[in-house]
Amino acid sequence: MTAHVTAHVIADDAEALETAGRLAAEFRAGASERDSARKLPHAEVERLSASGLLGVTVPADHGGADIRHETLAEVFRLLASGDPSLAQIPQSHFVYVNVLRRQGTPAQREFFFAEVLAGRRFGNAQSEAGTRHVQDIRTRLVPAPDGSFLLSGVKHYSTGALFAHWIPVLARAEDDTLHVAYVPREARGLTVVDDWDGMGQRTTASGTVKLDRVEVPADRVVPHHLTFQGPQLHGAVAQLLHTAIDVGIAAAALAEAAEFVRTRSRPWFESGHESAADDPLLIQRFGELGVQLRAAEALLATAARTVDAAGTPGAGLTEESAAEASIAVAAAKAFAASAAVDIGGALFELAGTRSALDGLNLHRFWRDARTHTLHDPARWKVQHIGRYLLNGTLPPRHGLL
Amino acid sequence: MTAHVTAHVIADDAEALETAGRLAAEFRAGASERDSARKLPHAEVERLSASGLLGVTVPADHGGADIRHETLAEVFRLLASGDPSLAQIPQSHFVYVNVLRRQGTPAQREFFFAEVLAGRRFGNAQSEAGTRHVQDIRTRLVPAPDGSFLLSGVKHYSTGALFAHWIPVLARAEDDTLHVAYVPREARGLTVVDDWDGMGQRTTASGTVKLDRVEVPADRVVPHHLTFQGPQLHGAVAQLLHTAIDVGIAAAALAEAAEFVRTRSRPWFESGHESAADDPLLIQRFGELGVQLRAAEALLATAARTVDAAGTPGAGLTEESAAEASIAVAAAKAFAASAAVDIGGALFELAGTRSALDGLNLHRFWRDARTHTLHDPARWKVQHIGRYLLNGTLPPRHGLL
Amino acid sequence: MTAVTPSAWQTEPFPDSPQGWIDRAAEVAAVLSTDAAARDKAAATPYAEVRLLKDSGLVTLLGPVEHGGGGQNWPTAYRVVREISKADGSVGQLLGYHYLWNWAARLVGTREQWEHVEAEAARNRWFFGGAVNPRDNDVVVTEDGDDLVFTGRKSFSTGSKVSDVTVLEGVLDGTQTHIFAIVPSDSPGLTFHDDWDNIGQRLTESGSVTLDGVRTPWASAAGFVDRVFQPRVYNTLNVPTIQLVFVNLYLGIAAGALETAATYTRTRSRSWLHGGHDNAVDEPYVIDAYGELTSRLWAAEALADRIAEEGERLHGDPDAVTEAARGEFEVRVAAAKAVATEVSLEVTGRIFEVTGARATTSAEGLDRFWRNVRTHTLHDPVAYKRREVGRFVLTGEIPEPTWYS
Amino acid sequence: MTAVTPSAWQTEPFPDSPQGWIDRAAEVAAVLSTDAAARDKAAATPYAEVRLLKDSGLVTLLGPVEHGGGGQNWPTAYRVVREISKADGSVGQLLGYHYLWNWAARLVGTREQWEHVEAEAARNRWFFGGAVNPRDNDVVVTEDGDDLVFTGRKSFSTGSKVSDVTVLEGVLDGTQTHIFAIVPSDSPGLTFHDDWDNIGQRLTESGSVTLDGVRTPWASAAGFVDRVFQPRVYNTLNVPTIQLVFVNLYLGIAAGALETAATYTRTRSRSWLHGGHDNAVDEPYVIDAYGELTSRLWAAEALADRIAEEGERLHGDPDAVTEAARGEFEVRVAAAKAVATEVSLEVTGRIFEVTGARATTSAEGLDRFWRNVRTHTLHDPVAYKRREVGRFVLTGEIPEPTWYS
Repeated sequence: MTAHVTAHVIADDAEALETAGRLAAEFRAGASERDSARKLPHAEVERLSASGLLGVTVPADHGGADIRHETLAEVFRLLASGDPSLAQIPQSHFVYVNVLRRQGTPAQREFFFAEVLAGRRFGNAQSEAGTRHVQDIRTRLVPAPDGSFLLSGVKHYSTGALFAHWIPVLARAEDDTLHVAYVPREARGLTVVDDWDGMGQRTTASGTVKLDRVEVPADRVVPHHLTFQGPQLHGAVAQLLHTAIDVGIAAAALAEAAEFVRTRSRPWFESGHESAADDPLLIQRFGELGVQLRAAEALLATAARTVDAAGTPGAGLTEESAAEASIAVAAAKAFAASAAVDIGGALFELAGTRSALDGLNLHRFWRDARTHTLHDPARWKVQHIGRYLLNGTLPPRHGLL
Repeated sequence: MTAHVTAHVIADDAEALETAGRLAAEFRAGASERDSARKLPHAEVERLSASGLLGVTVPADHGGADIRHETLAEVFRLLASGDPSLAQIPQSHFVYVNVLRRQGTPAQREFFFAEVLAGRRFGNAQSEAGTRHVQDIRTRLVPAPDGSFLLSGVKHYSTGALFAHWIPVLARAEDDTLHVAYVPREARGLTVVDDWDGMGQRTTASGTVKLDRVEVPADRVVPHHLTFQGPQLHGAVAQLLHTAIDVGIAAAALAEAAEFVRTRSRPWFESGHESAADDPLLIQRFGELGVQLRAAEALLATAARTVDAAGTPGAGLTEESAAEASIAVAAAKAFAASAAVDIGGALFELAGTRSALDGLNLHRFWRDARTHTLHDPARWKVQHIGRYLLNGTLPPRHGLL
Repeated sequence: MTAVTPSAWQTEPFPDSPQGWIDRAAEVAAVLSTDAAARDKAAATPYAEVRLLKDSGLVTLLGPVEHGGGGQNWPTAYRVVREISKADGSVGQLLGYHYLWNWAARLVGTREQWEHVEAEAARNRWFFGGAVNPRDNDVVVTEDGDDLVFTGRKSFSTGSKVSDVTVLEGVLDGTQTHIFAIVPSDSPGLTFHDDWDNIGQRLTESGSVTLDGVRTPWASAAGFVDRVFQPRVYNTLNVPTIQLVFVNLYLGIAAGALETAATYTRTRSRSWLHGGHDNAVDEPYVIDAYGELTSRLWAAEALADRIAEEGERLHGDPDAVTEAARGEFEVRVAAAKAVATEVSLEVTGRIFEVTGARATTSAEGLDRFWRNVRTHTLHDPVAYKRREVGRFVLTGEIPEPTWYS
Repeated sequence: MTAVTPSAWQTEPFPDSPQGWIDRAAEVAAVLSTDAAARDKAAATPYAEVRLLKDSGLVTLLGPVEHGGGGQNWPTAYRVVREISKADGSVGQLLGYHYLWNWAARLVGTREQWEHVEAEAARNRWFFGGAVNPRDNDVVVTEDGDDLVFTGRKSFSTGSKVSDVTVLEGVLDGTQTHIFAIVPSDSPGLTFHDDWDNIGQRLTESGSVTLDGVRTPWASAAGFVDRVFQPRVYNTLNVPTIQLVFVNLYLGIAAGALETAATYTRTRSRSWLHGGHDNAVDEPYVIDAYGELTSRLWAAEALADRIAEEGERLHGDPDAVTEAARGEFEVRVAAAKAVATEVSLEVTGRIFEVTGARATTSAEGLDRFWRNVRTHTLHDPVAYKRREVGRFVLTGEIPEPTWYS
């Protein structure tokens, strides 16, 4: 099995926030260098494990802090404000903890939650290339005579897989239903290829996972499709964390711009001011972007609270409350995407000519935002919001809404 | 004195919300007709008084519900979604209740809070025309030998004055400091002229108040300038209520557009759909505007909570928490102003050619938004937000921030 | 119109250059602007306004010189529409539609027909109206010997009561064939209703029309030879030609709004308390807004003018117009429509931010610019214009000619 | 450059019309685009690229025909810059700046000087660079007999190592007088440093320059007669003339981004799961985005072209240029700059929304368009361009000529 990990166990929401704030500040220091050298954050991921942050959604009866979604979103926002790639790595970790919370057997829950509290990480192996669209999954779980399965397929954009102890693989059973097979990182027949070469989010190691007749015991397989047979928050939570990453990037970009203007920018000669920070046109632009950022933050927090208030499957969650949560998150994500890209780009017009030096690597915010906001198209979120608003149509149930 | 009024006394935040929701629905029915006929809402204002909503900020030790600002903002948002003019009428009422909360003597508080709980209304007489800018106030309190004052001046844009039992008049004392004189509506020498002719917010009766040597007893004068000698939320609360009105207009406009499209719009012949409500391009635009509206709503709620969390003067309010409250409100207001104007205008492109019929009066949302959002310039809010963000400059202390 | 005096232009010769005509239009606009807000409120039938257009010669701008016309081309006509629309969007629309209806003979008719119509129109200074709303399929044309008889209803028209002649459109009974014909506006059976009451373009007389057996000779049916229609690609240039009228209408209204607002800001706006500036014109954000809006408006104007020149190459040789050339022109006009719609709504909505709260008084009537643009831009949805452009650049597809593309 | 073969153009005659030159530029662009992303990454000194510009004749586009130049005017030059920038913003910038530096003799020099320079430049197919960053006031010019000696440093140049001649600028010691002179780029004392490493426009060789006693005859100081400068308003046309190069650079990059993205969407993007469409090109929102971006881009292009024509009227009669005419031209260019900056940032940023997540791979290099625009648009703040326009429409004030207005 994997190397021994020991992790602190976080007690509550407040400790989670405090920990995330502290880690974000640490991670911020090396983020630019890791990005420009495309240096994978192995040590930082270990710090994340050791801090206990990866265990905060384990249910209380299994010893976890079971923090609120509002807190979890803020944790992601903070981490992303320090290092957006690093913040994206555990996104699928939490998603696949959620899969176990919803569909895991008692034994599976007991086993995996202990793993998670010990600091072990889930990666992901979801996306497939060359298929018609993102939900066209062709990886198969083929039953073996002894009740176990053989798993074969190729997965792309597998964020976190390279750092993971367990790789949850999205696959179809014989009857075409979607399952998740939790496969150990070192399983025979499983290879992770570090071939992610995005222009942004460069150190997420969102590479390729190849599965060649990997043996999977039956008790490592979870019937994920059941999640979508009733009202669900699976998609809303997954997207909430993505939204938090975008908001974190936006905040970091604006803070960096302000720091640069205060300390390094020259005033424009026509401004009539001694310092760039006193130029009213520059201040005005900061104000405009500040409003945009605050709106993104307010939407994020509102969406998270809406998720918290929606109830849980079997305990208060209705078609309507689930739909409202999905739509609230979709609105926050669509807005945050624009804000992150806009602010990442506007940083330069604020900071001025000198900011375009490649060595300063100030374009990482825009590259990260532009790359991460394409995860799934904002235009389809807007379409679902429009249908809901105009016709009361509830959004479809899937992992992207 | 004024006609006898009896008002219900609202017990708590929940009752305030419930009452506002009910009244908004009632007021919505006649709003368009009142606007197009410029018919002043005398009966509706009386309903507002009778409902007890005007007393909800009276302190608990004087028998009021003392509701949170988050609730008060939602009350205004709800009322504005029914009738934006009607919602603006009590805005200064609450502002001048706040002046008494901050600077009233125990006797003044006892007297006026009882008036307010009985359903009596404060108007306003603040703004002066022809002066250099909005804070250049020239109306004077001239001391009389018996300790009382004589008040002379002309005030414009006096929203609510026509409906008021008491008119708080902003005036300078001999030493130039700002005071508020609470003058009975029927005081000798006081005239209210119904000369408001705005293109929007047409039934606010924001007319002219003429004061010609009006006698004011000393115990009707409150030293408002003291409010601005330390950290204050006076401006933030006043602006919060204006913000709520804009958000309410935006919500009403979008709801009206959806209703129109569902029930009256013809599909565009190229859309390939039987119903306008199925046109994906129309749905997309609804989605975009829905995101904008949700952002405005989230900013409003966040700003209100920031005001609630800032503390009160003498009890936790600091320069920093007051500034953060003012900035949060300013951001919400700047954003809401755009949202209200955008949605009020976009209603037509959503609803289509037939919506431009004058008789439908669908332009009232845009006219109301365009008029009300000019109350004080959003560009200066943005400038203060920029200064705060870039240089940490705290916003100035006055009634508009 | 409250203050029209007999026009000096009646005794003056016509301008002899495009710029001369644009200057003439500006003079007309100056007369119109003196009481534009009051006339908008009154929404009276614009008899005096049309008189002004006739006296100034603008109505015959496109007419043949030998019959008393101005002999100008479409690019100049568009500029004239823009100039008039700066002062009064309704009158700009009336004039622009007039140009199109006047030109309808050339778009659809035989040479004999359009030469006759244009000569008569120029000689008599006809003002053209139209009852051609194509989304109503409820005007039926029947044959009665050598006559055609139009019966039915159109829910929108333009010009109506102030016109001398009206272009009718209907479908020949039992066929899919559309027939256009020009009839005197006082023809028996033609009734204009007073039911145009919209929030903008209030003086355009765009109400409904009833056709109760309106009679016209078969020979006047545009483009028919021996009662058989002679189709040309050039027929379908009606849509981009009128859509470019719309573009110039919007841009004119926007330019008028910006000029009116600038005058207000210069002379009447107060500066804001924190500015440290004595006058609103010195506030950086006020200046910035004017700079931004002006820049966008200028770009839209440049595109409109360029596309007018592109269209002129088609109008100059009607028989040579190919489907491809027509399609590309339509796409270009669609792009101009998208840009003009956006910029005109933005300008007319944002001027208030730089004039201030006091400028919202009804007496000032500054909202008329927005109401005018908002009303006319609903003619057909701009999203479908963007679609034409998007499809063209993505796949090379040109729009199929319809009544709106 | 990885794949330049000896150009076929060396043996072909020059085009004989503006459109011919624009087509020639498109052919050059096609060569450049084959490996633009790879060359951007490598950021090598663009010797081969400049060779291509020379072989194709584009470098002598503005030169006198009698000395082997193309004899074209600025409107064509701007279009050529745009065409090249579609494929490669760096090469577009090099060429555009080259045109300006080549023209500098005419802007500032005496007739004898510019006739001489233009003849030599055309005959030798000189490629011009410049070391004229006016915000550095640290190049001092001293007199030494009949020579001038330039000493100091410029923090930005353009063209540098790939140029044949370089325009120097400095201040005459003890005076406020600026002196321009053209010197061979291999002049002793002139050192180009390899310190340009920006996120965009990576091949423009825009690094710093040291001038260590660079010597040139007094007689070559542009515009001086008997060592006294002969000022003309036309001198100050340098700013709007080069700013309009910038405008066309941005618009070219944006057009290239849009074309590249459209090809990607057409051939490689997947449609989204809910669309019910097999191909991304059929998704309404994808089509809408292309329609919107194209419309805005076309408007900006039309404005740029129109203003180039307005400028040509000034270039055509330099001695007649008044301060007012220069000022209005500058304001118009400022508006075009504001619009072009906005639209080019929007287009280059939004293309990803219609190509999809997979298009962010570094190998594709689609971000180069945004990086190029983002870098060059920082040359001077666009807010001050809007200010020029805003002041002009509000108060009629024209900008005082500076190095940036």
